[in-house]
Amino acid sequence: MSFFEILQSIIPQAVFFAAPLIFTALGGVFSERSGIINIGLEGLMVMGAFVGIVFNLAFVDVFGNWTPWVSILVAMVVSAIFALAHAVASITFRADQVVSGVAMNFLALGIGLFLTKQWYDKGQTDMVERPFYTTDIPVLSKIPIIGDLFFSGMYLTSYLAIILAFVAWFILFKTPFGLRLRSVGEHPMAADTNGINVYGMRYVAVMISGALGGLGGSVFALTIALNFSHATIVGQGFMSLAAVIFGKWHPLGALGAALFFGFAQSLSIVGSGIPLLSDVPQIFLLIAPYVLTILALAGFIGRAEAPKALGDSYIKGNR
Amino acid sequence: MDYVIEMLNIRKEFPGVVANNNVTLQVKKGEIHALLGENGAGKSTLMNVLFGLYQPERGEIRVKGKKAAITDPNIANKLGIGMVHQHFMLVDTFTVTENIVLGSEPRKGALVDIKKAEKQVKELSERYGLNVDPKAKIRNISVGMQQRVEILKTLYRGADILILDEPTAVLTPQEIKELIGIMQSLIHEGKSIILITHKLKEIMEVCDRCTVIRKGEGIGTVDVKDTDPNELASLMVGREVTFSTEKTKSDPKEIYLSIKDLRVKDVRGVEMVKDLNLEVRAGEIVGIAGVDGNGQSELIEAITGLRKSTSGQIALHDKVISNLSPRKVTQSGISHIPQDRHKFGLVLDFPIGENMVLQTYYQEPFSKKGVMNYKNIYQKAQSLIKEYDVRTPDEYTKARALSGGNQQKAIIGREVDRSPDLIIAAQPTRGLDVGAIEFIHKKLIEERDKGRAVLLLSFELDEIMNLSDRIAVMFDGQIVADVKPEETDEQKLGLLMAGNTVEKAGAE
Amino acid sequence: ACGGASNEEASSEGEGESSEGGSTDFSVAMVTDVGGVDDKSFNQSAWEGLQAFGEENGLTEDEGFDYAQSESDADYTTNLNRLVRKDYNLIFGIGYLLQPAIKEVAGQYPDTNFSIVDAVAEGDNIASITFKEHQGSFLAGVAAAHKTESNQIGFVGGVDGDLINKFESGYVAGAKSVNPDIEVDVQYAESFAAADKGKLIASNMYSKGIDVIYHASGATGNGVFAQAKDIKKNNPEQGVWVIGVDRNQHEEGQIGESNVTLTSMVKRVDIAVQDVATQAMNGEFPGGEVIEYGLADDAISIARTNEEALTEDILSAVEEWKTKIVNGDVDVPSTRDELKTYVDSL
Amino acid sequence: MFSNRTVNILIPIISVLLGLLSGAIIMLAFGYNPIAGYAALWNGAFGDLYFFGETLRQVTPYILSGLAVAFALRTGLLNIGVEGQVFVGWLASVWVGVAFELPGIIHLPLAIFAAALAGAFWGFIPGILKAKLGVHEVIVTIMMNYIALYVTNEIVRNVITDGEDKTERIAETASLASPWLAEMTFYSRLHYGLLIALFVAFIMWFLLNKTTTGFELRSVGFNQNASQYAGMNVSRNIILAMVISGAFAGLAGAMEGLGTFGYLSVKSGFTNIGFDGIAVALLGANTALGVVLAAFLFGTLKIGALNMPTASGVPTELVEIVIALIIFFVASSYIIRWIILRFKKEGK
Ligand SMILES: Nc1ncnc2c1ncn2[C@@H]1O[C@H](COP(=O)(O)OP(=O)(O)OP(=O)(O)O)[C@@H](O)[C@H]1O
Ligand SMILES: Nc1ncnc2c1ncn2[C@@H]1O[C@H](COP(=O)(O)OP(=O)(O)OP(=O)(O)O)[C@@H](O)[C@H]1O
Ligand SMILES: [Mg+2]
Ligand SMILES: [Mg+2]
Repeated sequence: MSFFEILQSIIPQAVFFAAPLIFTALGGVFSERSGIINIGLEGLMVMGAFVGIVFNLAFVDVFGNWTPWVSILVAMVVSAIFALAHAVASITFRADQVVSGVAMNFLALGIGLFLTKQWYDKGQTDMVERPFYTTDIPVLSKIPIIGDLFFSGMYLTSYLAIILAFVAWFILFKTPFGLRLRSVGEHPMAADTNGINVYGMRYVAVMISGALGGLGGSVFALTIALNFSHATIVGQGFMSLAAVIFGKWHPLGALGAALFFGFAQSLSIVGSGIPLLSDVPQIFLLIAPYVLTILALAGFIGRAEAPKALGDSYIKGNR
Repeated sequence: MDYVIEMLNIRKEFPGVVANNNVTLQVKKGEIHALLGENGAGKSTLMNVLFGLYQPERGEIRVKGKKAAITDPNIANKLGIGMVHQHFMLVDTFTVTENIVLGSEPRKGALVDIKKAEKQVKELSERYGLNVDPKAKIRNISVGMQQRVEILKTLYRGADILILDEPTAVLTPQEIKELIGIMQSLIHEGKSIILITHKLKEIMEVCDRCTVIRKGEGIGTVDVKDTDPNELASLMVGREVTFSTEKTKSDPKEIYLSIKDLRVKDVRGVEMVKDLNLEVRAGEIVGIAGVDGNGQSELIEAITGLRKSTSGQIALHDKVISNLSPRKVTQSGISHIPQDRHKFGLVLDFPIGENMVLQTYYQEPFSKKGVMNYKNIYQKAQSLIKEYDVRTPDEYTKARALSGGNQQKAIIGREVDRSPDLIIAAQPTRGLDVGAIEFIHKKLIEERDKGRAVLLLSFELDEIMNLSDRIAVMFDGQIVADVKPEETDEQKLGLLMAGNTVEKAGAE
Repeated sequence: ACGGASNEEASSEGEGESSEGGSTDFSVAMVTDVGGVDDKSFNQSAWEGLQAFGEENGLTEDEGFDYAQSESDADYTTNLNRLVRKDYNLIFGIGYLLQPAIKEVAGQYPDTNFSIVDAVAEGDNIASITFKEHQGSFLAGVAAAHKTESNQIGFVGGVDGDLINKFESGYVAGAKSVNPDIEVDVQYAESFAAADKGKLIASNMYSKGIDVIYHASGATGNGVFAQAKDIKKNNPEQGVWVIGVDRNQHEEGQIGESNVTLTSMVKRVDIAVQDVATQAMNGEFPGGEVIEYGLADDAISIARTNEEALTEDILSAVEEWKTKIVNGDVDVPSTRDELKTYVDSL
Repeated sequence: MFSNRTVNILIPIISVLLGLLSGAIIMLAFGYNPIAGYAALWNGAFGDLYFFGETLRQVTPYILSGLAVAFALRTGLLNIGVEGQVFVGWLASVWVGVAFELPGIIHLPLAIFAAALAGAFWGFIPGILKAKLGVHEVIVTIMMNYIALYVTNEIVRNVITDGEDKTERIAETASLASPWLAEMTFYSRLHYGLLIALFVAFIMWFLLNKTTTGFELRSVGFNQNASQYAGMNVSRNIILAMVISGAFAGLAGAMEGLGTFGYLSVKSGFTNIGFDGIAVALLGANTALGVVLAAFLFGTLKIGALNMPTASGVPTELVEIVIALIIFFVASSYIIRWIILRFKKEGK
């Protein structure tokens, strides 16, 4: 394979692999920027995948070709509501945020599988009839080289993920809402004395993270897994959490980190076909994505500064 | 009467504590009104009530004659009340402008109009002579600047009643002077100010009236021109207070600490200490005077092993201790009362008792062969708590729950009790009330009289003048002058600290 | 030796005095691996076998026949014991993962009969059921070799190991038998639950020009189907095919009017389970034996649902090879070593 | 009426009851009989000595993985990598178990030690990266989990065996299995590991609360600056914390390798012993005794749940939901405490 061919196969693969992680990691960024640790991303993805699949199966006759889009929307809404559990526990009830997040992971899987058994009478759902499909973008895909690399055979949801990363960056760093949200994660009392509703902001942030986690999970389910079972979401949420930290709590950083994971995974699979890498024992290719991540962190990413108030529950009138 | 603020018979309780009881505070338009009281008297609480952070159990608040229910800082802002908190409410990673506009940002469509915001901040800052850079990040500017940002924050919100909670505790004399200028220009613009401070001199200098709180109870309000510091102090404490600490003449003996040609870089790699030479003898207190940021912190960090020096040498007696680990340095006979008690001095989540052995936990009788002996530890803590008058429910209470003064007394107890040869005390009385200051000063002099060397770092000229036997003026990383307190005055010291030579300072 | 004693003890306090009221005294149960009885795969198939057996012999669920589901590999032994203590006469362990557990428990309870599916365990009271997946895979390889236009085909395995290697070896052998020059790309996802990796591998294979992929990888295969269907959707003319595994995966391949599932290598665990249960009921329990079910027993077969794709030519070729295998003319390799010898001999 | 101490004990009990109550409501809502469901759960966990033995067996690794997470948390580190450390511990113990022929008095301790060492090494890497380069331990430990999974599989397949799916059984001399315990519990797989787990819980308590090392570890966990000021070596303590945490996790692996299974097979995914350990630690409030109790609860629910579908038709997933709710309730102890105090006031 020529270098170009390799790129041409790696890029779309990296992107579709990364897309669900991007959505979810962006959710993580929102939550953590507001000061709430979100270890429950895995659970939010599970919930999103479950809702996305179930809705798709149930309403495919109603919404026709729009079914996957409506499904991810519904998954977002339901997961946002589900995230309320984390919000109530960690913001209002002052629960340890890590504890609450861990509980979210258990709860989502429990509910998802329990209801699957109730509704389908088996451990996994059927495959959806109408998942997302890739497309070539009209006009753009005709551009030489670039068209083949970036605009052919891509999921629209992947573009959505990338666009959303920029939107998130814009919201967090350019709008009053973003400024306030970040202030709440850095110094909630300062925000409070400036008349910002700390609890309100944190609720909103956690629910956004629920919506985005649900989006990530449902996109994963509707582009890759096509059904829901205990084996649908297995660690993608934790990888997204890693992307949040790897990306230094920045939306574009998280985007980069998720794409990095996508590239590394794709490379490890394409690797066996590349002359230089084909002699490398399989095991090294298999662990390469994870080792590369550690090396990248140790080598040049280094110390990342978390939002200052991350993990602290804010108690009005306390110092 | 044209009171802008009236707080009548306020009562505020916390679980188990009555922080304010029957406190009345009336502020006239255009005055600087001092609020005075010991640590924990309830000053901050009262102001937080006024600012809407706490809700009072009883009492009434009137703003400009109208009864007001201030349930939220937003309401306080709308009523024109602004507050600069004792612990700054600034987001470190934000710029000056972002901090100021946060919560009421000028907008351009959906965006923060940052250009417009910066312009507004610049204008405001020029109008009151505050001189801040709107684009600077908070973490990169000095404490004094940060405080101005806090003031700007209130002005930006259109406050005409400003609450300043202990604004001068963290400032250098120069900065205090500038702050006073700022306050006066604010009054000039028709604003009113409530000022909390433990420094009676400041009250005498700038305030019109003064309200005193003692243990949560309102004691009364006096006209400053009709009173004097002694009266204020006794009103506050409820007994007579002596001010200048009694001390005999020092009797310096052999050299304990000697520093030769020391060079130290700070975190950013900038050389902050440049060829510094200094000696401290047994039985004397050497005060380091200087404007913050002239290398004092780096010097102390280098001596105590927290920072590496790049060249030169530090010796205790005849033993070179440069670049030893903090543990080795303490073991060689140095005690250190750190500048920032929360960050360095204490593990706030440990019981106060365990904090008492933070430097000695690995030695007998507190542990033996790696096994701790908590009985001995708490016994020791108990006796130190008694000896150093640390007010705490018991030795098992978390250090976090103690007031700043009591935390500081605990640290001093711990450090002094180790019978070191050299005590390094960095800003040992920052933010403390007169009673606590008196106590700490007495202790330091006692230690000197026992033949120990004391190196005192303070930005408080009063403290330097009162306590030191010898004053080393530090400027731009060097000791530029070595003077006796009785041969100088604050005026001259100030000039030396600003980088003038001894001759020039003497001439003026 | 003392296992018998404890067995009696257990039965004296066991709550289900099940066998007495039933139409026969025989009762049978199974323990799933972590997939569960509704995994749409061999666990489900096994359970269907038991249900059919129960129906045939008038047994009632919970008493005459039952299952216990495992949530992790630590649960196998617990579940086996649970069933032993309920006095089932015959207990199946479904899946090679249960092999050590069956062996251990069977040793402790010599009076109960056990049967392990997909693995071999020694013991007088154990009947080992294995399948000649390599035979079915061989036919899948034959079908793939006939279907491919690029002469490149792919294999996606779950976790690299003896069992899946059997699928791989048979498949490669089948394809090479048809056309020795055919290239077979073999990849393992190292997981039965990594649809994303499955999709990456499939995407990579199809983009290299491979047009038929045989997967033996559980839920990882979902990704393979997703990729094939996506290509098909965008380019209905392009030939992309998936060969399913364990059961007929026709439904998984459906996309609009067309279907990417060329065929599936069907493994009828139900037939085997029913068969062994019947033997045991009739007092002919094949204890200590290894029973291999293969093409000859119709326990292994090739699905013919996709008539459009699986043309007459291909079917007749498949039939041809099937006859050769059943007759013993062809000895299908079941390990990589055997495969090597086999390919060299071509 | 209630002292502070009683309140502290009441909170977990109330949380567990609330969790079970919620589970009952869910069962009712879906048409199951909650009494039958919980009876099945109870019988599944304690129905007779066999199941009791199995429950205790399941509790054993949970104690250790819970202690591993708790130990790290006590020193301010979130070790999500316990899962991977369990894997390498399991691998090391089995490897020593099959590779050597030694008298039991040496073989067993050696195998256990190897597991602790392997886990410690797996904790050392994120530890040193955190201490020296400030790399966030959460990402590194997540990555190390995957590396552990794949490397362990590879070693089982191609190093210890020649292309097999699982190792041979460990030599009897390296086994934790106890005929005595097994016989007493009708051949459950209860093994001597439980004693090790309890002993390690004691060690953790002793280490953290009674030794100077523990004092330093806790101090560094709360305030690195003050610890440095007090002459403690902050980096060393961070590394040490991760190493000890990893060693505990490695021992959890040894429980599986030398006790429950006696071999290691190629795994297609995580065992969840490590991830469940996070929940166990948090339920146990990161204290040694708390972890032991939480592990017991966890093991009971997990083993008992297996009996639910057979005996009452309730899907096992219900237990996952109940566990999640219990964790939520424990985490929200603030509100429970508040309610208790309310009652207390009114009771007066
Ligand atoms: N958040 C709180 N919770 C409980 N008690 C509090 C709280 N804040 C203050 N207190 C109590 O109220 C009393 C008054 O505290 P406050 O902070 O108002 O003192 P202060 O006069 O500002 O002291 P300082 O001079 O040290 O700033 C304290 O003695 C303390 O016991
Ligand atoms: N959250 C709290 N809960 C209980 N008591 C508190 C709390 N916060 C403060 N206090 C009490 O308030 C009193 C005064 O505390 P404060 O921090 O104002 O002291 P301080 O001398 O001003 O210290 P600092 O050095 O921080 O300025 C102390 O007695 C302390 O016990
Ligand atoms: Mg105060
Ligand atoms: Mg104070």
